[in-house]
Amino acid sequence: MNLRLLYLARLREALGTGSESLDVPAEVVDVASLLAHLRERGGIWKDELSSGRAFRVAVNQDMAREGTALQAGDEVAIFPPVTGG
Amino acid sequence: MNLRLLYLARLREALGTGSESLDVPAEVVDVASLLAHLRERGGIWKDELSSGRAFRVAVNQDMAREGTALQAGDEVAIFPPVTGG
Amino acid sequence: MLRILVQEQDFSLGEEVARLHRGKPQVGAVVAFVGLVRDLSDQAAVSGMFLEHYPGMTEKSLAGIAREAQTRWAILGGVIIHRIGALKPEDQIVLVAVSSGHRGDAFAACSFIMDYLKTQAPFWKRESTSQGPRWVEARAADEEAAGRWQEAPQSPGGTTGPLRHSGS
Amino acid sequence: MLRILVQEQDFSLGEEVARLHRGKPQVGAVVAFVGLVRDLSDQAAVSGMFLEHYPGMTEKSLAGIAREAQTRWAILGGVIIHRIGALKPEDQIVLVAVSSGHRGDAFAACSFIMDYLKTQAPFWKRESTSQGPRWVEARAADEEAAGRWQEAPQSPGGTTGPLRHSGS
Repeated sequence: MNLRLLYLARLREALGTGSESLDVPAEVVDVASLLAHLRERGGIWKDELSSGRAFRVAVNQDMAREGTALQAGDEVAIFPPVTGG
Repeated sequence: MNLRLLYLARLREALGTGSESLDVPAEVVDVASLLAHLRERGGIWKDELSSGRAFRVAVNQDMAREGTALQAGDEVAIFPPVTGG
Repeated sequence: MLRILVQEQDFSLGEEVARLHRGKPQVGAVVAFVGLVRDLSDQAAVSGMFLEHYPGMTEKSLAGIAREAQTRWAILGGVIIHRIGALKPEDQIVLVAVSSGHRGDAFAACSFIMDYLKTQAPFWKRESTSQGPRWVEARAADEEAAGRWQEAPQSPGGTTGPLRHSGS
Repeated sequence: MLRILVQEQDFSLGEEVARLHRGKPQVGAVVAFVGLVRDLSDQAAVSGMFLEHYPGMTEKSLAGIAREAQTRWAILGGVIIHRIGALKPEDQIVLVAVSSGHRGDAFAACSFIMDYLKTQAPFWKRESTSQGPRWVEARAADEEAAGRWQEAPQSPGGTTGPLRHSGS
């Protein structure tokens, strides 16, 4: 299935990209498996998206958890903990 | 000794007076004994200043307790619980 | 030192809060409370009210409340304005605003000042209602709200400060 | 429904708060929070900052926070304004104001909204400092502040609401 991925703030700069359209393999069914898939890219992707790093994921503009299911066409945003206010 | 007494808000209306200069007998040494002395006037004084009624006492513009000592020349204000804000 | 005013005239929230942070780049947070005259009180329609106070004690009492807040929280500035005299529904009654580096101190101090003002500052409201004039009665909820600060872990002092009076 | 704005331009605290109580005699209390850019952050001088956000999610997130506050407290009205783009020290960043019949609901709701906004709304600050540009890091204290509302007795819901996200 195809997902629209967004990278925001410090993560956009670290990963060197703000967005991409990605066809993911069948084993990507939720946020956790998407993150595992992205970490397979190695390098900065493996570092920034490792479980020890602080980041947040939103699916279709709602805060998500590792178990949040993904469907074709979803917008998945990955970003650092927020610092507004 | 001589005290200046003030009655405020609803208590001023109930007691029918806003202030008085009062020479008190020797047994009046603190707020509790002053209140006992005023209750001896009977009638509305006994009613309004009975221990079951809600009122507050300030001595020289500071909130006081029953045991707060009194000295000649003190300003003693008696008033209902406050309702500002 | 907090700015303290007891006055008949109205106040401007915008101007008072701007005064707390204009030219003060160390201020990161301002919390402000505005109290207003409502048109309904204990099921009775209110057409107006008169705010009486105890002139000799009012500023002294508010200054004591402000001083206590300053000992408890890291406050950079603040203002307390309480109106007296004749007021009508929708009129502003009281403003408490506190500035600080971070929001936690500002929220706590502003809320603390209001709770203590409600139980310690010598103001009394007399309402003109559809059932005639009447003195507003103190609410037990206000005593409870003020009481909770005595158990607050932020409190550096004991439980019998000069601001607390348990009745005569 | 609370008024929610995400905008580059500045706002007027006085006008926004007046809008909450003008012509509304049932309002007895307004609590307002204003957040400002400080000139010092983690020991570094700050000359300015840029506020980035996630356009698709920002209003949705703020609306969710406002809705949650409305289910928990008796709110009569409110406003959330968050600025984006380039800001400098002393500039206003955020306004949260809540009106209610009594002060307890207004204080709690305003404080709750700020705590959740700080941890849930997709804004990020990038500061220009004397040590170069840097992204502001999230503070553990903000997570803790938001977490305390889950144990609050006022909470009608469970502990796993949609607003809380414990990390990925």
